Amino acid sequence: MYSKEVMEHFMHPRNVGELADADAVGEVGNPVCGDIMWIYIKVKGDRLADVKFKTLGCAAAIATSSKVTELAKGMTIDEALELSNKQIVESLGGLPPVKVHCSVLAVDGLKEAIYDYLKKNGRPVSEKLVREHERINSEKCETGEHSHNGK
Amino acid sequence: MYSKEVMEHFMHPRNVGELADADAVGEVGNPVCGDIMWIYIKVKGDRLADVKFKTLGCAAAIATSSKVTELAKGMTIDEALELSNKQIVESLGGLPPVKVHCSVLAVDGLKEAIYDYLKKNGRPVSEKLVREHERINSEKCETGEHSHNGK
Amino acid sequence: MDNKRIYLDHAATTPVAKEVFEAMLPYFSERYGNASSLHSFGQEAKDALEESRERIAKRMNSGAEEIIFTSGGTESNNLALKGIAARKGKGHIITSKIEHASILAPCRELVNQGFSVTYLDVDEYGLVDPGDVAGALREDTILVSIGHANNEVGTVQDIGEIGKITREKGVLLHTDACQSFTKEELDVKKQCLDLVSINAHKIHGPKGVGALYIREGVKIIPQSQGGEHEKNIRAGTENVAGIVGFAKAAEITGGKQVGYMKGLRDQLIKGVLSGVEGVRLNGHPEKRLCNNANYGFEGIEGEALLLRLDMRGVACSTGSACSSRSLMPSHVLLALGLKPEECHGSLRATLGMENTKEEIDYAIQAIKEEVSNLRGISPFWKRKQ
Amino acid sequence: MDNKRIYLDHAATTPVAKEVFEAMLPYFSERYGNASSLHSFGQEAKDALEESRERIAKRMNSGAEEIIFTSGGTESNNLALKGIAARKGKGHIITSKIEHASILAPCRELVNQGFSVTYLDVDEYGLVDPGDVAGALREDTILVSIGHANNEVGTVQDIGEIGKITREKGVLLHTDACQSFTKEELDVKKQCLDLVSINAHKIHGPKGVGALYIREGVKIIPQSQGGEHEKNIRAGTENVAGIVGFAKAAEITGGKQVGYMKGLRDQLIKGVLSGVEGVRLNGHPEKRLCNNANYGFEGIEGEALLLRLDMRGVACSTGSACSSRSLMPSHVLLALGLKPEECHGSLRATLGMENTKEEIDYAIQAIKEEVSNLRGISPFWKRKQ
Ligand SMILES: Cc1ncc(COP(=O)(O)O)c(C=O)c1O
Ligand SMILES: Cc1ncc(COP(=O)(O)O)c(C=O)c1O
Repeated sequence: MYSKEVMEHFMHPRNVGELADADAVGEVGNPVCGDIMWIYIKVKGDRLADVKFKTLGCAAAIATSSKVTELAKGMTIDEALELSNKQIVESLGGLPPVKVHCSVLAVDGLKEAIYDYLKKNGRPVSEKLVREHERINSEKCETGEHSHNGK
Repeated sequence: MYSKEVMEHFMHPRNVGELADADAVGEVGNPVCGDIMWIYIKVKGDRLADVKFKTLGCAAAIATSSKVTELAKGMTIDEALELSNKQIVESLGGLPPVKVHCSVLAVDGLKEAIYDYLKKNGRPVSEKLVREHERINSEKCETGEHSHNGK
Repeated sequence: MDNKRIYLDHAATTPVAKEVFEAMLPYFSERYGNASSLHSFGQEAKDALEESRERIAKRMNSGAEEIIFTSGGTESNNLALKGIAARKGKGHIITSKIEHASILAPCRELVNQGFSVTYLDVDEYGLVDPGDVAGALREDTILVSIGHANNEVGTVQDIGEIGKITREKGVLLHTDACQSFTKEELDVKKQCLDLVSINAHKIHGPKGVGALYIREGVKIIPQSQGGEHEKNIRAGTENVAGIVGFAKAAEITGGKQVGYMKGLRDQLIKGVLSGVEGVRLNGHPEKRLCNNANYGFEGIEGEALLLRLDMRGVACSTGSACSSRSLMPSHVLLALGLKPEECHGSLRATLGMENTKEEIDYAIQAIKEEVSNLRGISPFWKRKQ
Repeated sequence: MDNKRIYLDHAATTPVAKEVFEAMLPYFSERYGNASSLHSFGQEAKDALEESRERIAKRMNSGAEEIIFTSGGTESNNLALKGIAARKGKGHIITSKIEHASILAPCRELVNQGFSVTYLDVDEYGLVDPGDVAGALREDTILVSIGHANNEVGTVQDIGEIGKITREKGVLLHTDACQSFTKEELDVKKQCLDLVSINAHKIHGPKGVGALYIREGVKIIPQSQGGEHEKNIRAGTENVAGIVGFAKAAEITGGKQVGYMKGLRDQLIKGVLSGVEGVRLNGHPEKRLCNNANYGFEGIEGEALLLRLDMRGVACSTGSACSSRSLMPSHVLLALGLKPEECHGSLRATLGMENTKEEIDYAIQAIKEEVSNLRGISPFWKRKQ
């Protein structure tokens, strides 16, 4: 079901934990959906000196959180904002279709952390990021028709 | 499917053949239905000195023919006319429901032979036997709804 | 990694038991005839079929001629519901909110066809109140279908009480006994049952075989047409090997195993409840299947726990949304009154007669550790403390 | 009595081949997971399922995702006909008079539901004229269903020619290929097929497993509802062992065996036709399955011959009325123009890859002798001479 890379990141997630001296936190997800991600960042100059996460969610949620922190760490803020969920999916060797939303959540978490950081520090926030922030906050848990194989 | 006795009479039918010097023959059945029975009788006095048969039909048709000749042989005409298909079925250890009609046919064949004999020899024919004769002649092949498992 | 493999998902399916396999064996390549054939190969098959029918019937105190073989529980449930509905033409059906998909989906289909369906609520333990069945009966009620035991939380209904009500009112009662068969008492006469679905692969028989008990005199419209098999109720060459295996499975399961599994179950339930914080038992504390444990863990998600346990060789199941293609949590847990966020942390472990005390010890330890590992990653758990 | 047992009823069912059994073996008690389960046991089952799907697809040049597993040929035929009919809601269906009961019975059912059905005639050899299909097409024709090869007389239709016509007119074509699968060419692309029914037990696979090919884009309404198995088209826990066996059977049958069986068939046909008076071959002299011989013997009845042969260890079949519960002769033989009295003396012998030349010699001798024995009892035969 999951690729080797997903399972590897799920079983051995990178950058797990909180940053005691975090500059900002992005909190995304929704307990109703079962996925909650907190992304902590420590900024030095324009760079993400450290990135950590805590996630309540399925294997894909944990693996994509882990992956996004791994990729973002050391990037400039602008670079990190360019990270797409597609990149996450690809660098994890793919995700099952119903799990792609987890990669979106992970990228959103990072964006929210950066938004939080920029706001807190009175730095300019691009229009695009404002729009993203608004979308993220407005998004509710998407649910389909309920059905289980119910073994 | 068939009882031991049916299989025994089917595999080793008694009294098969024609009687060259038969006094009468009863011909019953219908090629459309797949069952044709000819019952030959040789009468001595009031007794059936010999009874033989020829049958085109399924195992049940052959076994019931065989059985009826076996039972009838040596009986008086009156005794033979009392033979019921139930007796045939019972003495064969039972028949599958759809095959019970074969036992009726076998008894009918014997009746027809006796009717033929009585008529030929100008002997009195009971009203009951006349009615039986009429029924037998009027009866067509009974068919149900067509269906096969069609393996 | 550990090479241990501990299967705790017997509600999903079970390994074929050795005796079952051995009973089936001759019917693959030796006694392989078609039960409709007149020759000796066919008669051998036919004899095996009819003998199996008698053995299955014995396990529910029914007549052999009241048992119709099918391809599984799903087909049996579909045949029962749609077969009765088609026969009646219109009317009202009563079922519950915690039925298996193979009951609920045909019900939706019947609603589309103009039938009306009442879905009864259950209490927080998953019990249907027989009084609610009585209360929901209408003039035009044609069928009540209440599962004997629930596949997720293991709650066992008082089906005999429901049977008293329906029999008195002259309404047909169907029960899906796929989970309870040979584990709970099943007596079609005593419990006043009119239709019962069972299958083989939940009782150490093969997959792809099931049966429907149809009480003598109850008329049903076939859902699949063809040759004259199974009293013209279910067409198709009979799966002789599978049916022989089913009958053997019905014979060798149950009995003492029930008490044995109950012991393991209680060990598993207690071990986890006493060794882990923030966990609750889903389902009924007593009226539950001898082999079912279903937990709700706070602060973690079930699929993740399931996969981590799997990596340690422990196979379980979950009602978490993340494990379903539709991303909706289990309708059963929701019907028990759990909030969606509470459903996500569910884990179902269902035992089999081949599990051992040592395996349960290992599983408890693995569950403890992996719950702890996942909580170490979880923001929700941290916050709670 | 002789202890020889010669099975010549492969059109009814076949023994499971050794390789097939060995392929299935691990899926009973080792790799027994439910293919819907997320853990490793489940994933093993899922992998086996998907690999099997690919293997089956390869044998008809289809995509794996176009194959839906079922419980057999009967279910596949029902699903194809009723699934398409339900999707379309109304319309006209074309089939032939010699189809299997699992086609004809659903057609009757559909007529009851308001669909109209044309039953095409066949010629004296059992061939459907593709021109007749073209002629029967109407504005509202939703489906044509013509069996690839007939189970009784073995006549093989020119399904590709029919496919050209239906594809050009944009009408769906279904074929019941249960008898022809791996014996005759089957290429869904070349032959323009939209739906194809196949099953395992006719090709040395297990009973209770079948498949329906549904061309991508063809929409079908499920006939059994439940969990999300088989692309939501066919609910029910997949019979993994059976499906693995089916795939193996599809791989190991056909090829050189076809020529081998043809040789035995011709030996059997010639041996009987040349050694017995008053016998004719039913079905097509050339366009016939490699394993089918079907005779009409004058002056005797088929069930009696079948049982006598069975006592000598030779297992065959008959289309005689006396062998059917309804006492009606085979609708196939009647459709070929045989008179009822001619149908009664029919005998079908269908070969398998495990039969030998010596067995055929023995069977010919047995047939000769038993025909002669029965004619010795028969008044009809005597008269004829
Ligand atoms: C309660 C219940 N009913 C029905 C079914 C369906 O049975 P099957 O998988 O044999 O179709 C299952 C299991 O899958 C079940 O647990
Ligand atoms: C041509 C044909 N179609 C369909 C079937 C039905 O298949 P099953 O017995 O697997 O249901 C058979 C054999 O029984 C057959 O010969």
